[in-house]
Amino acid sequence: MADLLILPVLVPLLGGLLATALPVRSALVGTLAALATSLSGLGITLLVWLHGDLGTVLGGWGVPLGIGLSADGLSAALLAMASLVALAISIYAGSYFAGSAQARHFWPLWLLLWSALNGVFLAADLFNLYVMLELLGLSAAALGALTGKREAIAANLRYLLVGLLGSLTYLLGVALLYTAYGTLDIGLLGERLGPTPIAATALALMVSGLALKTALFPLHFWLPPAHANAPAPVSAALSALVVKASFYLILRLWTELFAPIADIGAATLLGLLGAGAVLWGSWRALRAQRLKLLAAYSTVAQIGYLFLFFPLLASLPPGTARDDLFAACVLMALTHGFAKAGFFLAAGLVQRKAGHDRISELGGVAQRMPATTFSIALAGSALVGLPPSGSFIGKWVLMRGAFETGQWWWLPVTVLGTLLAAAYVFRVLSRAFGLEPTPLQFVTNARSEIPALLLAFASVALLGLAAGPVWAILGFGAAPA
Amino acid sequence: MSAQFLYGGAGILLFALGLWSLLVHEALLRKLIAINIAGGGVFHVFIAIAYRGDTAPPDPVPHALVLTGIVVAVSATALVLALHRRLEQAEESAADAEGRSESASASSAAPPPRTPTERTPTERTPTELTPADLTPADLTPETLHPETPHG
Amino acid sequence: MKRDLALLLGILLALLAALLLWALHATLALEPGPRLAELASARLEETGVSNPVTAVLLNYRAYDTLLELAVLLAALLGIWSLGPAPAGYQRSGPALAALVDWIVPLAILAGGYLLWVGGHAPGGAFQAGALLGAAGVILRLSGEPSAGLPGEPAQRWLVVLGAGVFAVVGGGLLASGFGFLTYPPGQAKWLILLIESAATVAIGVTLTAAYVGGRPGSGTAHNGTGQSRTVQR
Amino acid sequence: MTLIPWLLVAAWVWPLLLAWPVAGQGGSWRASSATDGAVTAAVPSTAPITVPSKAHWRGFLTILGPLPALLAALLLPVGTRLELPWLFLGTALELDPVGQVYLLFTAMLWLIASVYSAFSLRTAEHAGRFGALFLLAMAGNLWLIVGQDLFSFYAGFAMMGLASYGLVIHDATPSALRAGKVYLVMALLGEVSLFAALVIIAQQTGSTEPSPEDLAQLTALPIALVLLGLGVKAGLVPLHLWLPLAHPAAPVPASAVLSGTMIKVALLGWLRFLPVGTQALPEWGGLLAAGGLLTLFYALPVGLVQADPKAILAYSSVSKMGLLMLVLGLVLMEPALAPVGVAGIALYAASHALAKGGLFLGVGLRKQAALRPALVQPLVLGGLLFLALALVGAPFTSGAVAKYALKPVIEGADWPWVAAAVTVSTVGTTLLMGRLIWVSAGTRTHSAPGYLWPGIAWALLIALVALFPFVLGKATSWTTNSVAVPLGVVLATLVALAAWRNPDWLKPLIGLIPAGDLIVLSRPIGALVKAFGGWLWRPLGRSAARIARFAIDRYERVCNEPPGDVERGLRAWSVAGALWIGILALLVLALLSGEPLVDNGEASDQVGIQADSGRQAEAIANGELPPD
Repeated sequence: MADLLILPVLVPLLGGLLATALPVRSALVGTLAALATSLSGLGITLLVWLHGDLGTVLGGWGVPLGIGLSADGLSAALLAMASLVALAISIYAGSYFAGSAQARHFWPLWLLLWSALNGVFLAADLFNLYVMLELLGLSAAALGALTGKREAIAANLRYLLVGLLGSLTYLLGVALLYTAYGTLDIGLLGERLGPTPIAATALALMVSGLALKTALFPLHFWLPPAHANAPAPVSAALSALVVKASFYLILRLWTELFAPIADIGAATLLGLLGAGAVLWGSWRALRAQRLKLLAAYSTVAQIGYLFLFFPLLASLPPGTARDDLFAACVLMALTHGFAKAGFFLAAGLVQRKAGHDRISELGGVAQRMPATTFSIALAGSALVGLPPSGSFIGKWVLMRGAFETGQWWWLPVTVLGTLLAAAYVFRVLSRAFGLEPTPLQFVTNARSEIPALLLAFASVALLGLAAGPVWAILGFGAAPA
Repeated sequence: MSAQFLYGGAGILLFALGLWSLLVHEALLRKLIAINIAGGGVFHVFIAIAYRGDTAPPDPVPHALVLTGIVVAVSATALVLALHRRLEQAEESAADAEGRSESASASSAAPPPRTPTERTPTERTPTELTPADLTPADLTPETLHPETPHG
Repeated sequence: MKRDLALLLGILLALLAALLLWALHATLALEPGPRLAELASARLEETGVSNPVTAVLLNYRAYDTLLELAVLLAALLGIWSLGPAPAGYQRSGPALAALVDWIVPLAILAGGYLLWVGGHAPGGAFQAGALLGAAGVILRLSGEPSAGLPGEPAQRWLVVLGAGVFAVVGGGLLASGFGFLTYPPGQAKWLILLIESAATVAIGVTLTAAYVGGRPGSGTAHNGTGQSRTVQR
Repeated sequence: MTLIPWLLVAAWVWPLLLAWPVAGQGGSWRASSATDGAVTAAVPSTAPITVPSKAHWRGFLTILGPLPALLAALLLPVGTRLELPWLFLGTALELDPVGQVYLLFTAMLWLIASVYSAFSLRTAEHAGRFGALFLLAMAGNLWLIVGQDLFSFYAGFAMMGLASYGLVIHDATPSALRAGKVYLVMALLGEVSLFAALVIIAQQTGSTEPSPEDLAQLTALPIALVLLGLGVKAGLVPLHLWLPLAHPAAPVPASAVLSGTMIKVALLGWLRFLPVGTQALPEWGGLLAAGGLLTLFYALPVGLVQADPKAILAYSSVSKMGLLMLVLGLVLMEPALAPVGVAGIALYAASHALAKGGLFLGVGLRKQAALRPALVQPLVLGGLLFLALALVGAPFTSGAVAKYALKPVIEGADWPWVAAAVTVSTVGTTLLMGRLIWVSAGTRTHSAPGYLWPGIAWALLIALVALFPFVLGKATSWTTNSVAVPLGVVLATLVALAAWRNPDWLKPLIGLIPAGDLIVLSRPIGALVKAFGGWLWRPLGRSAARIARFAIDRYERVCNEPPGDVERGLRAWSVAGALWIGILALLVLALLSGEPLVDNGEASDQVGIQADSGRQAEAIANGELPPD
């Protein structure tokens, strides 16, 4: 059963190869492969849900020699989110790129990216993670430059170099760990790792490399241009999924592998950077004149919220309170994945229809696309953290944790970030209240509007109303009272 | 032991020097070479830790990791170079377009005849840039005009 | 301002380097404990190859190698997505052409040798593929616009060959109950050789295509300055 | 039978479900103008934009929205409870006594407003959008009443508040947009304070469904935040600024529910999240009572000089909320009054909601109902007069019964003069309602079709209000206010007579204080201060003006100009690189210097590398060898 862990990596890889070899049929091959990948990812989630953590070592060599794959609750939760979001993006892309020469380039790269994404979530080997991160970074940069526009190419060139720098730094940390502990397997390393200076140096190298890749303030400089200038499905994938991969790794390293040395001071540093991200990202989003740029800066802010959890996690002993915080952090990451993907997909439709995405001139277009506007409203309310979205619960637990640990100073940051987020979301939404005509149908183009709508809906209703399963799959008994 | 440290230490120095060059120099080719040097430094460290003393055979695992790492670095370098060339083309054609519009506005004379060799790749393949991509959004002041990595 | 920043960066990096040197020194100063080396050589006989590095690359950590082929492919796909290949170089003169005629087959031959020798001595698919790629580069430099590569459909199949055979073998083993990339004893050697051969071709083609630097396609390689030089060798 | 409690879910889920088809009704808009055609031609659209000839049947689905809630309020016994542990992080729905009263009047008013909106707006622009937002606000309003936990309350509150934003700006006129802006800013501030308050309450009581006993341990911060957060919704002066702007700006049915039910929610929240009846809070209670008194007496004169009947009604709502806040403040000061006080507040809220909702709808009918048959408009005016009397609490009306219920609190308070003040306020309210009738009588009607059913529904509401005292009140309560109201009526009549004889007499007063009083007033006050300041301290004034000009300049620039590319510097590699390496260095320092705080079992025992390599060897030798 654990052998099946390879499928979410193998299926999109094979699909990508086939789509490369058959460029004329790439859309068909790609859609089918997307469906199969999504099913395999959800299947693994189901297995973890039913049977608990899964683990296998490829090649039949056992742990120190072979490369391990493992899926625990954290992996499964992110895998499920990626499966659903990426499937929606794939369906949308089928219509977005229809009849365009870009389709044959999009599909193989997109499937390779998806393969790498699943690979990151399932990997149990530090060097394998490096290869996965590089595959992710390369395919993401290539996809981001797909429009061929000058801004897009310049932005993605920078993104590629930043990504390389981040991976190299991470790799140097791996080298130090291998020197000291003689293994690359995360589980085995966890048993051997102690609070030594070498481990501390390695952690700092790995986390700072990954922070560069996950665009933590003030290292976010590459993100807005790269995400705002990519084609809409790619923007959605970059913002919703790709930055989550490196964040996932930071979370895993910080809270599991390096738990013995990840102390409160360093965690507070990460929290401060997160606070900077929340305020600066939200402010820039408020000032943005373009819809996609607004969404990109909002990603910077939302990544910041995730890092606010680190100092709280570091100052709580293992127990229910800490579990709640951890689950809330994951829940916020998942919610942001759904919401931001929905937002970007909808923004792409608006841009297509209007021929531009200047917020001040979007009124009429928003009126003519009710379903898309509604998607933006739903996704926007999830970004603000309005109930019943998942980020509402995330912020609730975050604020409660800040009070419980006496670190009340994260409270004003959260409140101010929420107000700014409401301001930038309503700034977009108020454009939709004109007196321009509306079409008779709610949905005007099902294949591209429905995926966006479903993603936005999931971020608001699915994750918020039923947050219990997130707690359950992470292995935490009950939701917080 | 000391040879091992010498070799690995040299790797770390290469890493730091590569970083410095990457961050300080503006030209993209320099940056690319710099990041390859930094990567080489990391690979040095791996090679150094594979050393098992004069008698024992070296650890094959770091060697294999370095081989993998080199292929990854080659791939990334190739992609960076291709992106860079494409960027230069895009800028050339942008400059061309500017020049053309200027000459057109300066005099009503027909633009100078262009030989086939002068054609830019963008013109060769109109399918590459669809009208949907060339939105007016590019022309707003708000559009990010990110610094190109080499200037 | 810029100079100040460069100075600041220099100081920071010097401190970082000092810290890393200290960390490395502290690590190396320890008793070298048993590492993967012993384990890897202890089980070398089961891997089907006798070169430990090849054993790691294609058996112990074959998964990494598969993904590395995917990385190579992703880079090439990215390059292809940026547009057609630029025109080639000027046709070489007779002396260089003669040299090329002589070197390219030799490189291919040497590649084949490296592939075979990889099973028990330094060598293997990557080295062999690199030589094939070098042959392609030489062809391109000598004025052959397509660098000796076939047309687009065949080229697409060739570049996915390596990762494709690798993944299909892995998936087949998984389907037949052995587990992904778990070679059955006895067949390891031949499966590895199969994968390596496919990978060699794919790497060679991919590197050459990446050097050509753009999407292959009818006529695109012959425009511009290359128009008068479409004569095939 | 076990299905019955699910009515509590249906009460708010059903309107949510209806929102989807209602949103799709598309509405009706006039034939496309030339510019529309040009736009459509320029942007090839697959969506057929057609003009529906008549109202779509889906628009009438709105009427079905409040039915489950009404059934729940009428059928379910008090104490019916439904636990939904999977919802959010565990929620519970329950019909408590106060909740039942709230649910009843809320559902009734929403029902009648739905009938009004479905018929009157069916051919209006964007009826679908209005209908969907109307249902969303309805769902939120009903949800927070049946939900007993903090999550449900906040979720319903936010849903209601933000959907109402769309209702307020529905007409998209400049004044509506301005009202919407003010409303949104204040609503968001209120919501954020409420959110913070609820988080702290959950943390301090350790429960998401805190009992009054749990709440007794609250510190000052959550109490202040709850008062602040809900004070915006309640219209507590000076947090009332949005109310007289937003209520008149919204379409008639939306104003009716905004003023009738939505602002009452603040009282429900205070009853649930303040330690009512368990702990004496003299300071907070006194503060709330004083705020209530201020609100009560501030809104009356400002309302009297309004020209728009809806603005008059909005100020009357502010004033009445002031009365309820006064009562709640008195209850907080003296917990012994809680049982009777809470019941009184609920009853008064119900009576006011029905009367005020009816008045808003009546004003709408007055403006738009058909003139034929000739009897209709006099009937409407008569209905308005009756509702106005009910609102002021004339004897034998619902208002009198409700006022009687508050009497024990007002008379039992520590402050003996409160009773007198309330009586004075009743006289003032009577005058205000007199002004409303006066203005309404003079309203010019623009008849529009489709007001037959709204009129019938409105008549039904009046019947409900008329029956109210005889169903719910004892005979002794019928004669409350038998002095104050007649006095007010006499005064109002005198003023009216004088104004009738000499129309110019009161003219200067009308419109003296525009709706949105403080916001608008602050401008002349600012000018005044500036003039005096300049005269008194000229140099100081000049520099102050300069600072003000600078600030205004900056503000304008922030709001209107596209931002410069301030991140350009950050994108320079050397800057970004220096920051990155700086962070890396700080991280290393923090990690090297810090003591691990989390004791994670064996992993954190201070083994050195030596010991560790030994253990590693052991691990490889024993357990970790691959299985054969």
